[in-house]
Amino acid sequence: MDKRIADLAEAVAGIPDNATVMIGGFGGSGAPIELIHALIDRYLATGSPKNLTVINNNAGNGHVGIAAMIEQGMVAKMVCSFPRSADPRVFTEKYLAGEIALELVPQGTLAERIRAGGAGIPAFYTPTGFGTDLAKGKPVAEFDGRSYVQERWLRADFALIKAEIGDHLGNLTYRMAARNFAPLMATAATRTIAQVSQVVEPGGIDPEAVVTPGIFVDAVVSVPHPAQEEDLNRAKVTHPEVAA
Amino acid sequence: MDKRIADLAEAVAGIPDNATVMIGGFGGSGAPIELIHALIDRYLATGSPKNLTVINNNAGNGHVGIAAMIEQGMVAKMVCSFPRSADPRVFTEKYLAGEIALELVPQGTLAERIRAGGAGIPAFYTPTGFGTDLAKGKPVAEFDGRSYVQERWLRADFALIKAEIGDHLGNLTYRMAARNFAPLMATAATRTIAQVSQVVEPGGIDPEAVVTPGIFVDAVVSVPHPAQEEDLNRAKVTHPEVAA
Amino acid sequence: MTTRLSNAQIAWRAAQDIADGAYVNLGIGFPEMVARFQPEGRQAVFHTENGILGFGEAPQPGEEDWDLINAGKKAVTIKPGTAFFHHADSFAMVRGGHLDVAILGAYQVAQNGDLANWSTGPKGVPAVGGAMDLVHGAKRVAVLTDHTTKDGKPKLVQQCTLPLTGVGCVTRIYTSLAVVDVEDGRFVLREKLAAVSLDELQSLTGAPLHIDGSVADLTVPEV
Amino acid sequence: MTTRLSNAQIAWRAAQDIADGAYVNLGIGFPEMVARFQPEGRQAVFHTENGILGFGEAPQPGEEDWDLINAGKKAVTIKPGTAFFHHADSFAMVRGGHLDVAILGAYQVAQNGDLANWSTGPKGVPAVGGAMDLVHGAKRVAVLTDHTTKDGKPKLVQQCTLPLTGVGCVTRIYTSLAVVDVEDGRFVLREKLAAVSLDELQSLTGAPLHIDGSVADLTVPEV
Repeated sequence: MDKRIADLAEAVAGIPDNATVMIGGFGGSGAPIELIHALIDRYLATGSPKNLTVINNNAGNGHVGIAAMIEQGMVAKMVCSFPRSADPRVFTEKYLAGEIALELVPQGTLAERIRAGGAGIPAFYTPTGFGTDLAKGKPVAEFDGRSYVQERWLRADFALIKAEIGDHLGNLTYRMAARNFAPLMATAATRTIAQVSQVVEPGGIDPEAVVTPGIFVDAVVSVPHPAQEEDLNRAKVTHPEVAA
Repeated sequence: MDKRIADLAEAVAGIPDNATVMIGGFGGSGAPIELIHALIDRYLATGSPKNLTVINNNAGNGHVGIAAMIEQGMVAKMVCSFPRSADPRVFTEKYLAGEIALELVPQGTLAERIRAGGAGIPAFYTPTGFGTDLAKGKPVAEFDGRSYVQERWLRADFALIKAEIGDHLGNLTYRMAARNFAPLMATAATRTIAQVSQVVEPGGIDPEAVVTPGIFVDAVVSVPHPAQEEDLNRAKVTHPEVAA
Repeated sequence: MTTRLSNAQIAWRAAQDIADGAYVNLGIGFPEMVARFQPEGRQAVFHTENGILGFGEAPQPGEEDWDLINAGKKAVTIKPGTAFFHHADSFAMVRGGHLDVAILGAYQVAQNGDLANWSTGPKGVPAVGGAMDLVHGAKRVAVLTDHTTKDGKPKLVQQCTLPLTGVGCVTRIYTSLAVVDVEDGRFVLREKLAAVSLDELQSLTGAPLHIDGSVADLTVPEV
Repeated sequence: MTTRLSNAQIAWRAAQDIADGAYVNLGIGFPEMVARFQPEGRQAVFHTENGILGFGEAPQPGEEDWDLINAGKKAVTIKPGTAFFHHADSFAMVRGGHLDVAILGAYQVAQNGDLANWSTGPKGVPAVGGAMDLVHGAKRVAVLTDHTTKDGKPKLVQQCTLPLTGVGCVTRIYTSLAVVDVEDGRFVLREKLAAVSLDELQSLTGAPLHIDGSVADLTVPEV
């Protein structure tokens, strides 16, 4: 078994129109920029994939990563907790123009719904959001005298995540707070594609230190020196590059 | 902040009669033998704690650990998935005599109920057990055409767990499959007491390698060369030691 | 009585259906033998409920580390690519549909896929372990079993009379006489020992055996 | 108008109530200042939703590592005892009752503890982040806020008119004029600036301020 994929274009080649795609990251930390840009490049060359539903904590920053996907018109709907950033204009303009849908989910509920999707738990109860607009229309129930909202699992066709070290079997580690949603998304997608800064042979990761066991990962692509979204935005990079 | 406790007797001193106690371990792997035996010694000296509810995957093996607690009559009820072992006689005899209660829970549901307890999720739905005797009387619901059982969270007054390395702040690592239920139980108990093979200063555990963050741990006791339940049973050890 | 396959031979047959790289959970006891018979060039990744993925064979006697055990509490070993995790993550793998195959023993299997394998009734101490979780979530749930009970009663039945482990969960049954699929609420015979006639096999089976296409010979080497 | 406490002074006052070793989550923006004012000899452990416990101060400019940020996407540092974990574990800490204190900003707080701090209405792009989770689970949920809006309207009200973040969740409010507890569906005044009279404070508050025992002077140094 060897889950390595030779290049980024091949890694994202199977993502079709109308797919639901989880994308790791919290702001720029953990954002799989190279995978996202490979997907944008495919869209620019072929017109596909479009009409995507993207699940991420945020809704892009500047003109790279998820913001660039939105800017190109690939995204029909965002599922996120915080569609704001230092430069959220791309999402904001499309949203206010009614050109993109938004499902706003409290951050902990977003994380738990994704975990539930990966763990085979179709629904759970949480105190979060009870009595608020974000719980409207959802079943509520009382347990031990306290009220809770029923939330459903969240699953996706694909997950695009950024990890630090990956082995041939798909075992992964992460780097600091870049871990965030990635280990959850890896469990909740039909196909999980991980870009990793370093590929090692099986045994190259201490069995105690594996954060995402390989069973949750379908493809591993080596991206030795990944871009950091925050750095790109500070340098005013856009994707694709355009003349100023 | 320093969560170290000087000795085992002090670590278990606060556990009262009628408490619910989660005890880590799957069979002998991860069984906190020294903490359990300290609790038994306290009971033998003072008559307390008694009438305990114990949550563990199993119900003891031989005449050490949980089996010895049951043998001494400290345990009113076991919550477990598999009350069998190489030598389950202590539990079996009390159970068949009606002297101990049993709540039998499928293993994955047991794990998920404990996780839910620690994560503030009062109830969730699982496919496990649907249509079986173990789901009798529990609410069922259909999601996307499939039937599920509603299960409630499980929480405890105390958790007694065995870890490998612990720092002063309560951050913990485990050793191989001895990890099992301990990281979950640590989250679901009002007070979590960990015996560790090695104590290190804060910073002595790589932040990436922490399995149980210190927020879930209240007390850390050093037990440099912990006994392995399996070894004790193979050597026919009993606790307390009795003349053959 | 027709010569039947040994437990090892049933396990051998089941092993032939496991693809290279499949994630597999083997039930305690007899199903554990499946690991021994992986065909040349294929390597399954074995999962055990107590928190190990990709563990290796049993260690040499005397080399056991009792923190490194499988769900049957037998000592195993690590190999390159092993990962450890806690019980909630372990059963997320199980319930979440991440295992390709779970292989379990059975007291009874019904033609609709119901499985009874955890309790023979109200006597004694009940114990369920991970069986009720394992029958949900894995893409294929296979059963290994003698075709009949020791006293000759069918184990493949119209409806289970023993307490259920799971409803409609079994997809394939490897017995000492045949390979039977569960499809649309019926038993479909796929393979049988050449030495056993269809009539004889049906007489040892508690529900109709349907035939859908051809029935292959069940051929298994001495193992 | 009476001189009011600055945001930094409100944060200073809130910091005095945090015990040594407390686990604390500070909301994005103004509440983050609380970390600066930990009293001598006490050390709280700070949690950030994006998966860090026990992080340290901001790094020097130019030393930022953008994989090491807080929930406000500001760079932080590690220190001895830091731990990293994923988002589900992070919110297990939040919802599961493991935090001692969560400190947030507010648009409005009602006398029953209802909090509105995420939306000023249907215009623009809504964003909630972790606020709705943070208000449930922490043992104490404290709010830092100016006592009134910029145009002088009360922020402590009988009933919130803005969309709620949480129902009955706030336990203490630190304002630019006073410290107010929420108890049994009422505001209970604990401290006020000596320079502000009870009548004046009540006139700036949208619901009755009850007095239960004595009201201390709210004294805060220049910070």
